[in-house]
Amino acid sequence: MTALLQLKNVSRNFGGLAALSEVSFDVHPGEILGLIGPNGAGKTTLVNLVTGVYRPSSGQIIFEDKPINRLKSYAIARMGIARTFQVMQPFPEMTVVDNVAAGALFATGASTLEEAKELAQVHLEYVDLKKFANTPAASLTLPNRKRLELAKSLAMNPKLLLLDEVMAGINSVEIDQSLGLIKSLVEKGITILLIEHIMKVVMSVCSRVVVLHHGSLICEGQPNYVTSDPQVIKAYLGSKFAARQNRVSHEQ
Amino acid sequence: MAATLFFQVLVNGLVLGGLYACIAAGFSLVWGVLNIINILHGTFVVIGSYSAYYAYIYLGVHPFISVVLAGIILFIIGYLFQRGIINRVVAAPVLITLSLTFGLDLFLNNSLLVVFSADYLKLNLANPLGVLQFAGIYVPVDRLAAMVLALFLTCLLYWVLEASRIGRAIVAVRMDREAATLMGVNAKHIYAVTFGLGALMAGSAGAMLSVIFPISPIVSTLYLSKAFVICVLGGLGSVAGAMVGGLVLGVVESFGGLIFGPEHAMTISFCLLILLLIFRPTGIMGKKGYE
Amino acid sequence: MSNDFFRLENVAAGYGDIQVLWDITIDVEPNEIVCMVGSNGAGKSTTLKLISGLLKPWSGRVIIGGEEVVYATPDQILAKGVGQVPEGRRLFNGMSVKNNLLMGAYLRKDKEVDKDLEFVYGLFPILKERRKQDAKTLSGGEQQMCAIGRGIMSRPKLLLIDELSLGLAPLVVEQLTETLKEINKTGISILLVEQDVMTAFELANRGFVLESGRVFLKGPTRLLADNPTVREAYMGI
Amino acid sequence: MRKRSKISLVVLCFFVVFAASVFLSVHEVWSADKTIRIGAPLPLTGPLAPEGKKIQQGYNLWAEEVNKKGGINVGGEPYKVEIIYHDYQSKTPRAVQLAEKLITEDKVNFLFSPFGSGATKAASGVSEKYGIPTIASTASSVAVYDQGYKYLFGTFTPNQTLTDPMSKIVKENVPNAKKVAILARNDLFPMAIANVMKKSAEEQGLKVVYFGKYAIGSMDHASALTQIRAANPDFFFATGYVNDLILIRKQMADLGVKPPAVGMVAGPAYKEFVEACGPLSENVLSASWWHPAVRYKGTSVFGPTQKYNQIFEKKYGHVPDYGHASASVAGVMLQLAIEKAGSIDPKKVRDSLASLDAMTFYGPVRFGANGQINSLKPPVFQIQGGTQVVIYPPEIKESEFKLSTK
Amino acid sequence: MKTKLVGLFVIVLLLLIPIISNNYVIRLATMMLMYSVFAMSWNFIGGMAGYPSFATASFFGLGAYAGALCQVNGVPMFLAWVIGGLVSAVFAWVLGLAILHLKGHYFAIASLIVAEVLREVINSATGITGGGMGLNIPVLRMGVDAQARLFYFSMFVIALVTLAVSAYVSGRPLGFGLKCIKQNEDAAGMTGINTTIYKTTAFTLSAVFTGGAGAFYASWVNYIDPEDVFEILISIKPIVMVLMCGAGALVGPVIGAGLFLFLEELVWRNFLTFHVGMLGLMVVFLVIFLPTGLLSVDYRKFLKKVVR
Repeated sequence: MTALLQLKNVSRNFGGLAALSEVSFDVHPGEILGLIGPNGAGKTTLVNLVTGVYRPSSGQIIFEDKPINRLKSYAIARMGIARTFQVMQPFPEMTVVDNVAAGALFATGASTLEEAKELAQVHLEYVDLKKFANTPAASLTLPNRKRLELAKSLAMNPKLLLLDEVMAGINSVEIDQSLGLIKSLVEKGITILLIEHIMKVVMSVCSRVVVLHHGSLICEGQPNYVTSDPQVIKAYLGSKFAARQNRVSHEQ
Repeated sequence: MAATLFFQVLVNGLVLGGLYACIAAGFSLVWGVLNIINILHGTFVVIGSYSAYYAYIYLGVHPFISVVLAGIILFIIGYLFQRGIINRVVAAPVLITLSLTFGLDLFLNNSLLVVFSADYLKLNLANPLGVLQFAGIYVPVDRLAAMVLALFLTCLLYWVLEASRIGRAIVAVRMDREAATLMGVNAKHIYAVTFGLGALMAGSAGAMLSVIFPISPIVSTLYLSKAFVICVLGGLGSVAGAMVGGLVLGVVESFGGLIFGPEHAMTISFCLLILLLIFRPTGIMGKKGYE
Repeated sequence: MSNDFFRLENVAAGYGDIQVLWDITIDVEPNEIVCMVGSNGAGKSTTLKLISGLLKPWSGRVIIGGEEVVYATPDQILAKGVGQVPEGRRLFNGMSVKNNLLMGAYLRKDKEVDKDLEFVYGLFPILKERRKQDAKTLSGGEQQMCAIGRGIMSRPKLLLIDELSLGLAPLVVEQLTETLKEINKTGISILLVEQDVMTAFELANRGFVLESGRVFLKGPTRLLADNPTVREAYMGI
Repeated sequence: MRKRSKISLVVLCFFVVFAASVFLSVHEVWSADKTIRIGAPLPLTGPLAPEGKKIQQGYNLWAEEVNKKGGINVGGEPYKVEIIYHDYQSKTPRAVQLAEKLITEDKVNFLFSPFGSGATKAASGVSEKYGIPTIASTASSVAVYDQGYKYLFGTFTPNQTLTDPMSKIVKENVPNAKKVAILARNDLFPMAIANVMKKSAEEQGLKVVYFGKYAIGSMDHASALTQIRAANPDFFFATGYVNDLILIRKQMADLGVKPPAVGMVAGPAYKEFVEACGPLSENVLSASWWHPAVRYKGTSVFGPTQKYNQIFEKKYGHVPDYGHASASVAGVMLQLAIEKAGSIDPKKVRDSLASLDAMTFYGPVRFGANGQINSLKPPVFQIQGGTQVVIYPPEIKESEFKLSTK
Repeated sequence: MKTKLVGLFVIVLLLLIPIISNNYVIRLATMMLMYSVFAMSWNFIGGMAGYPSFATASFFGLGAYAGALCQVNGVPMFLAWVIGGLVSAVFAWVLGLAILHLKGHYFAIASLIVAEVLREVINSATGITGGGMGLNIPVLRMGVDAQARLFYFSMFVIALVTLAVSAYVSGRPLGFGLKCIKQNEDAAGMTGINTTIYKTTAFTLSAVFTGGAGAFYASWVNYIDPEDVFEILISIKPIVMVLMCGAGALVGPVIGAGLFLFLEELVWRNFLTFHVGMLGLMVVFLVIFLPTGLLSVDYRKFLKKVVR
């Protein structure tokens, strides 16, 4: 068992449009794998396929040596795959603690609601949201919502965590805080698939990066290797950005 | 003989379907653009029929000309209803908008009942249009004419939505109200215009149907339920879908009645509808049309 | 400081009981590109809503084209020459690219709409190619082009652009900034609201930095770029 | 919390307004004294509204006439008549509920049944429980009367008294009549009539070549009519309510269904049918329990039939049909029974009704042991020259049967 | 504490009704309890899971016919009610599996159309159900007053059971999971909730008591016909009742049912031929001017849209 999650020639079509075609890569236990690519490249589709929202049109998704591409999302969640959401918060009108409790209750099988809520408190403590426990999730500020997302996912006690643009829309200082949090998760033994736009984040935490473009995988490797790949620069980064990126890394 | 029967039933179905299509087009428009299931629609059709009836009795206006008159009357009624009342809940969830139009319909329909009484009227043309007959197949000209007119109106509506400035605004508001507002569109006005157009289609349909079906406030629910079924058959909020849905329903009812007996005609179409909903919720036409 | 082309003067605003903006003063001169940056929740989008008439100011003045605007609706603002490219493009799905562009000219009754359409096609040839396609089938970058095209179809004197780079590949952003400069050369002022400070500073000559609903810093972008606070808080350097 | 109190305030206002309106309505009830109160649950809204309105006109005409003449004479003392109407929205269970309300809350002395056999059957259980004499003015089905109830009396003879003479007339008048087609609304009364018509026709040696039902609310009969055209019957019989029959007649013409004899129940008895069908209504055959052309020397409040027609026409501006007349005669029956009993005691009035033997504008009134009238010979009529003319029974017939041409 | 007192007061009041009122008022009160059962039942799927179900009439009519046919064939009355409930429940389970994957309007329509189909089917199955001629249920051989009270108390018990089940469910993982599904179904699935089973269970719960009440109704009025028991208003009224008092509260549906039927009765008493219209105005009034009564449906979202 080398790979935790394996994608084998996964394709997905919507109507006549191919959102993903023949994508294959592995996620190894204990790593942070970055997934980058322009908008519309199929990143979120890929997450939806792994979490069972959609089924692949063809190909196989294997988690811990078991194919999961025909399972429903609740079953996949119970196997230990959790995700965060790009924009919305899952249960906006429920309190923060209830949001987290939902993760604890249904995915890990806390036997009662009370037990789940107690567990939720622990996770809220971890992401520093305890003071908001009884406010509705919708009233949180954006960075706090992202934390809530994280707490909820953690409450599910996942083996693999899919972080879908958790950094979008928060400023640099906050990003730095979040990076710390993410690194601490890996120490807890959680494997992470990080979907991001912000190159800085990808460069600083990921051990490997895969690049999607128009639904196909165009590059895979170490962060520095990927950013210098001519195909990636042409399709995604742009020459100017690449130059800037180099400049920034030099300054640092 | 069998072939004659088959074609007669097919023609019956198509002609009926054409009439159904025109009942449904406005309903579909309002549903698609405003996201409102307009329970008032059936009553609007009936008002259209009454307009045509009295225009013929007192002014001698042919009902096919009253189509315009009834349309205008209903447009005004629809515009005012939307602007004055329904706009207040236009963005609310389906249960609320539905309750509102339901309440309005109870009120409006009961008012009609008080004003016009429940007695059935029917418009009898002084010069009936007669029946076309070829190869043993009968086609009533009034139905045919009404159907052609209905399809013409439906196409006109389709064209308005596709190619006119106001049509673009309607579609834009439907897709993204705020963005449309930023383009300078007055969303409230457009909503009211859309609702008015829906009512206009209902009124025109009513005027055409006045030569075919008996008129009474009571029949409004029949029209409404037809519109409903057709709308789902064709795909929500699509004018083209309403046309296809109407024709399909007409043919299905015709053949269903022939094969399983007339009392089952409606059951069959409802079953078809449920199956369609389960397996292809977007309707026959999918989300084409103006969505 | 008496620029009457476009100015917000000591504006305060908010939603319900919650105040979001305090004492905002921002101005744009003719033919200028100005940027407004700040982190999420700093009040950028609220400011834009206020300018476009979706939100009424609690106090302060909004001046457009030398006139004070009091309680104007979005269509009146648009008629005064302030167009907008909203955050996230907000194209009308299900409508063709051409019809999307024509929606930008919704308020115009003049005969030159077709000419402007050609102008937009000239700026973004890909849009001409895809003019009959449903807008939702466009890629992210093409959508942003269409949104910008739609914005200039109203013939604005000032174009507000909300989050130009959001969700776009760096390469595409680079192309778009070039086009914006071109558009600016035709005499349209631009107020760019951006989260990506680097992109914003590269394009604009003046900038305002918003923080917690207040103007925190302002000045020429090359000076702002060297400001240590900005560098640390927004550029991550 | 502030919001909460605002809601309750609005709700409160709402209630006050309604409470006030209730008080106003209660006031009306107080003002009446020395009255006989009769409850009448009617379908004033919903699909049966046209029928309900007719019945109401008939009742009102009777109450007005009686009160104009000083009321009902109960053992020498005049009692005014008051009819308490409730709308049951064409929903049978609601009618049952209202029967109970009228008896327990409104304290009515007598009851007029709801419309039609189904609702009458359902509601008769209630009046039987409370022992309130009830007159059914629109129920013909024998099943209604065969429940063993003692307090229910009806103005309609059984259905086959309509269909027997009709099929006989067809058999006698249509040359080589062999085939009959029947199309019926899938509803209590129309189905019952269609079923007895099938029997009557078969008794006359006619073969039923088509027997179809159509759903309530059907908007198209083309399939059935196409098949009927193919079956080529000598007699086509359709049942339903006015709107159904108008549509069927119209579509018959559209699809070239032209049998020599066309019979319909219960539309052609109504003026709306003739008006709505125009020339197409010509020569349509029908039957009903009463017709304005009948001539009976009634002794009751309305006098002879001609007088009734006159009074009715003066008030409503058109000729009465059997629905109106049946409702009016229901009142007359009650009046006669009360006057004979000299009391408004329900038991006494019930006995008096059971033994009633009188002549009215509607015809002779005698009830069978089950409470259904058995003294009538319903007229068969045909629409000729735009009006209904009686062609049977021979003693009152105005014209001969004519074959359909259209 | 306060709510408990109010609850107790209401229960005592309800128990007093048969002692202090005449048969008609008891009938009304029975009707009120029946509608509160509908409203509470609807709340499982409509309020808790947020699915705009218009299936109440289907469940009710099916239960009514199942119960009536049982009774006609000699099954004892109370057993017939249980069977009525079970038949509706089984139907709801199967139907739920078929249509609960639909969202929003689509689900609303599908659930609405089912009643039409059932009505047509029962209408045309003349041999078994009497079709349009309706079905007569054997009358109970007992006194008028005793009968009224028997039915009243039976309905009271059914309502109490429904309330108890509602209370039980809302405090368990099932209720919690439904709440999650209402907020965001996809996310609920990814949180580990078996959404299909949860939704279908809620749908079934909403059918079982409605079906039982349907069978009860058949015994109570002794006559049913398809037009009547599959009437669309049966689907719509409970929704209005729940909306009146907010979908969240447990006793909300009960109060809503009482309030609505009370208003309906008032209108009906005061306007002979225009009461339907007045009822319509009342609904319009409620929706437009009392949106706060509708608050727990989606009030916040609604307000937000208005502000924008």
